[in-house]
Amino acid sequence: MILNIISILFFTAILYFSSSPLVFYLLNGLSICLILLGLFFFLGTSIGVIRFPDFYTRMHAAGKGDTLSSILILFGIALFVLNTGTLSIGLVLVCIKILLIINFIFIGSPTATHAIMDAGYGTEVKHWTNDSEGIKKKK
Amino acid sequence: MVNFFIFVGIIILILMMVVFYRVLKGPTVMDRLLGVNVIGTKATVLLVVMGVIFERVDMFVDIAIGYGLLNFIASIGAAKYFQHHKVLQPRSQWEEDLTKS
Amino acid sequence: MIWQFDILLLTLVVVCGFVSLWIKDLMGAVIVFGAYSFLMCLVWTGMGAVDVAFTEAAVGAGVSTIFFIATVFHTSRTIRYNKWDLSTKFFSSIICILMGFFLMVAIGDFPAWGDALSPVNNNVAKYYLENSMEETKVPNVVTSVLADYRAFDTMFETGVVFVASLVIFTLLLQSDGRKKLMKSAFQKVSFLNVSESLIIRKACGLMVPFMQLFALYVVVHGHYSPGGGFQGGVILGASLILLSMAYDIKKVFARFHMKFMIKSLAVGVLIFAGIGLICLILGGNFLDYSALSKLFPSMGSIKSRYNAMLWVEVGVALTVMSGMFAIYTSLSSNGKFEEGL
Amino acid sequence: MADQFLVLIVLFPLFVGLLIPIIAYFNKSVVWPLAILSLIGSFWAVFNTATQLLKLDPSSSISYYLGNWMAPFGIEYVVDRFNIMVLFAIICVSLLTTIFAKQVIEKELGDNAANFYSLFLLFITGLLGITITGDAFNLYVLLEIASLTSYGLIALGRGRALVATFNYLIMGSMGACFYLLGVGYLFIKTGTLNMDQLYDVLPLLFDSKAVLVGFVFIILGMWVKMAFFPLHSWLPNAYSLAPTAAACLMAPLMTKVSVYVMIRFMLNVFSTEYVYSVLTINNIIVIMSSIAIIAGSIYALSQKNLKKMLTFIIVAEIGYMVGGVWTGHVDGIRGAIYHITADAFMTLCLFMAVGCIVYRVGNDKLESLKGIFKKMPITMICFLVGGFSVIGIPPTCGFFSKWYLISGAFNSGAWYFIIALIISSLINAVLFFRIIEIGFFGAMSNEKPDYKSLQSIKFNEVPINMWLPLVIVSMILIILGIYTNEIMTNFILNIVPMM
Repeated sequence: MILNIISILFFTAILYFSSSPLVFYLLNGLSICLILLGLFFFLGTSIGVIRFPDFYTRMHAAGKGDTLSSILILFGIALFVLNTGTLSIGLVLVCIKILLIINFIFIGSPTATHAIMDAGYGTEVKHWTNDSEGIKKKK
Repeated sequence: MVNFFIFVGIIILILMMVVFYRVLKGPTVMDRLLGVNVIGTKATVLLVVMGVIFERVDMFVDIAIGYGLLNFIASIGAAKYFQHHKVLQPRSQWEEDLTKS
Repeated sequence: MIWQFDILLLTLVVVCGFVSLWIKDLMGAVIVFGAYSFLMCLVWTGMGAVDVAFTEAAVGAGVSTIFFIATVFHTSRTIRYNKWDLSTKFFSSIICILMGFFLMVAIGDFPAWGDALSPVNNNVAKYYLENSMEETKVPNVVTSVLADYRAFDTMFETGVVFVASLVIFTLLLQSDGRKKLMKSAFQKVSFLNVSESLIIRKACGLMVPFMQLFALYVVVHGHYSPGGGFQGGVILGASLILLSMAYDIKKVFARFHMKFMIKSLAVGVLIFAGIGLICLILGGNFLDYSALSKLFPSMGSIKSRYNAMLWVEVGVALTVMSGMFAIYTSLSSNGKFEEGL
Repeated sequence: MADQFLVLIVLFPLFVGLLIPIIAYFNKSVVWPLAILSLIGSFWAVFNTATQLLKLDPSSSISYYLGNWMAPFGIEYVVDRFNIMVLFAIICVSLLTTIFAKQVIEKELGDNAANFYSLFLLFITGLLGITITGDAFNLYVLLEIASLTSYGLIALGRGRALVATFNYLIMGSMGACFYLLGVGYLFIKTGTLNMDQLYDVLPLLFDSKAVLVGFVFIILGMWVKMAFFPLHSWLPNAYSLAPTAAACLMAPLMTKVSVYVMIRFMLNVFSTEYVYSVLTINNIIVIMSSIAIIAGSIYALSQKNLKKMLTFIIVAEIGYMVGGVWTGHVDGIRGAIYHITADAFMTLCLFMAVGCIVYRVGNDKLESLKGIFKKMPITMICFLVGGFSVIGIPPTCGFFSKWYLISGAFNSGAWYFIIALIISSLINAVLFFRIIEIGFFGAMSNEKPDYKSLQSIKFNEVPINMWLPLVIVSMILIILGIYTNEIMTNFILNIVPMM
């Protein structure tokens, strides 16, 4: 959390002290890269969620990829928002709010995943083994 | 730049639809819960994206914070339900047919 | 309105609705219904109805799914069939289709979406948009309409929350639950004796303070941004619900006891109605906030409107918070108030 | 203070209803007197409003602007000669019921009594608000308050009351939802929610489909709420299983207020021109209400349970009012409006009497009424007055409303409605004379009376605060009948436009 805020303050400082267009393009490029990376991870998540054979492996895809992709996209958007127009306190505040969302997702999503996993284990969801489904399909 | 964000939103929505397939089919309830959890998180992101598109991020970000805070309560509640009632499938002929097909 | 979003979202929403009706396992239906409300929130956002979207987010994501789960928790998870089931379904679907047809018939008669010349935009709403800032100094017109122009409606909507919570509490309160409830007011709760896993406890411990802080921000900042008493109250209630899920209902009772909850439920509406009554006593009409400037001469009539709206929002938040928590505890502990979900 | 009476009508029960959950933690015994006091305060406000109104021109009305925002922008309260009458009926019925209900509530509800009083007063608030408001959306909000509290009140009853409440909940929510949809459609076409402004704007939009759909939905929603015949299925169980006090309050008022709203929308929002000339559905609805009357009466005849019998009589009475309004003749509309008040008191009288019987005898089966006349003479005489009024025997008010209804139907040529009214009166006569027979002679007609058990019965009347309201109600029934002409000329004559 602190790391997030420090990083956004760092970018703010860069924007504040340098007014060259290069910084503008660099930051925009960075944010687009982050968003595209996030989308890529989300693609992985969704493929994982539908293609993995059992609940636990799907959980693996959903829990990690989902959180990471959300964080990346949101961070990219935060940078983009910081970069629009003239720098002002309101803009930085919006950025900090987006960072707060990142933190909440960072805490909340894995907790939810953990709870669901726990419940799935408790209710004895069958896990996939090498010979359970694959062989049936071959026959 | 707005077009880029519309593009991002559409991609997120299409991938959400893909995840929604798991909610639809999901052999067990847990799979559905998993899918809904992913959809919820992505809805938060989509809210912020919409804010950028409408150029009113300062308005939409509040809703997104609320979402991010409340999103996981439902998952925890459902998980606690299953920790108390350790039954995955309710006994119902119809439901069994559904999962077989 | 972004048409690509709309098509995708509306498809998802319709599919969600169908699926949640189609699934026979009620828990599955509840979970899909949760996704439905996520998507509805996005639809509202796409239409630019930010306050509605916020309400949907707070209620749909926060509490309504939990209420459903708590209800299923103490009742049955399956649907019982009888032989009339098919015919009832047949008739109800015919009625639904007829009704949908009726609703659709009139759609051709509607003004276009976002039409500046439509009657809605030219009659009352226009007045609000033009004069709200002058008359109340509140930039968010939704807040000024809800809390001032049509405050009487809002007062009774708060009353609806009060009535709903009171009815659920009264109906579910069992006689042994009543004794335990009276007793538990004087009981010491051991905070170490909890069953839930450490991860969830710690995560909730991290989240709850932020939630409450954010809820207070939403209540107070309703004049400037989407949100207000209702949404803030729901988030506050959700934070209490989260706490009682992560630990135990008893732990939350040690801080906010049920008796206190029922009182604050009434007090919230009474704050709202009481402000109106003070206005009436001071010589204005009921809920005419500008009369309050007689009590505080330093505030002009506009400033007193502005401030009274804030207090009204606080009252709404109090009622909604205690209402949500009262409903949750009643439902999840089945009226015994011992242990919840 | 003098110009605040309109809002005070609603505020008294609202504040006390909200305060009761708090007060009950300190002292439970003050709850009942407080409730009575609040209703007396409300009655005082209604009385003052009425005196103000009667000084004015007959067709004028008094408006009150909540929050001091002028009419289309804020919410407006309007009192004219139509709803002052309904307000009087509501406040009298609720005051008498509250006086009546003390022992019954304590006996039936025990610990829940305090919360019951709170819901009770909020229910009255909702009904008063529905009647007095001049804003279509405000009406919906108050309808929600009234419906939610009524679900709670019914669900506190015994036995299968919860199941009955669930049915009522589903149907009632559908009704409210229909109403809301209708108002939404009107709002889209007109951009206003104020009834007066709607009345001004709507004539330009008479050929609009959206307005038609809005009208249909509003009327349909109200039909669900008032239990008009094919949609009545929730009513009998809900009202017969509810706690006595709740049934006494709800059975006279809830359905009548819905009828009031329907007539209000027909006369004062959509004009009579739209309802009777542009739409040509009069005959169908009069036929439907004739069927409702006959079906309700026949159902009532087949019941062996006193309360259930009365609930089916309510279903038939709803048919009277709906049919009367839709005949499209001035007399029919006047009769229906008069019948709202008359029927509220009739139903109250019958339900109170049954409440007394249940309080003493313990159940409400027809067989258990053997020898009841000697046991509880006051109760039974009042019950008979109510019964005579339902049948339509002259000195009571039931006769006069029926007279107007029949005259309206005759003038508009709806002979089937007249036949239905007469059949229903006959069936009601059979019903009540059967009760007299059982009560006097202590046996069903084919059994021999058991004189020994009759002699062992002692005089066992209910406490004074139960029979006194009952006597007052039966007096009111006769007084309303005697002063019909005055009520017609002073109140009803001017609110129905000539056609």
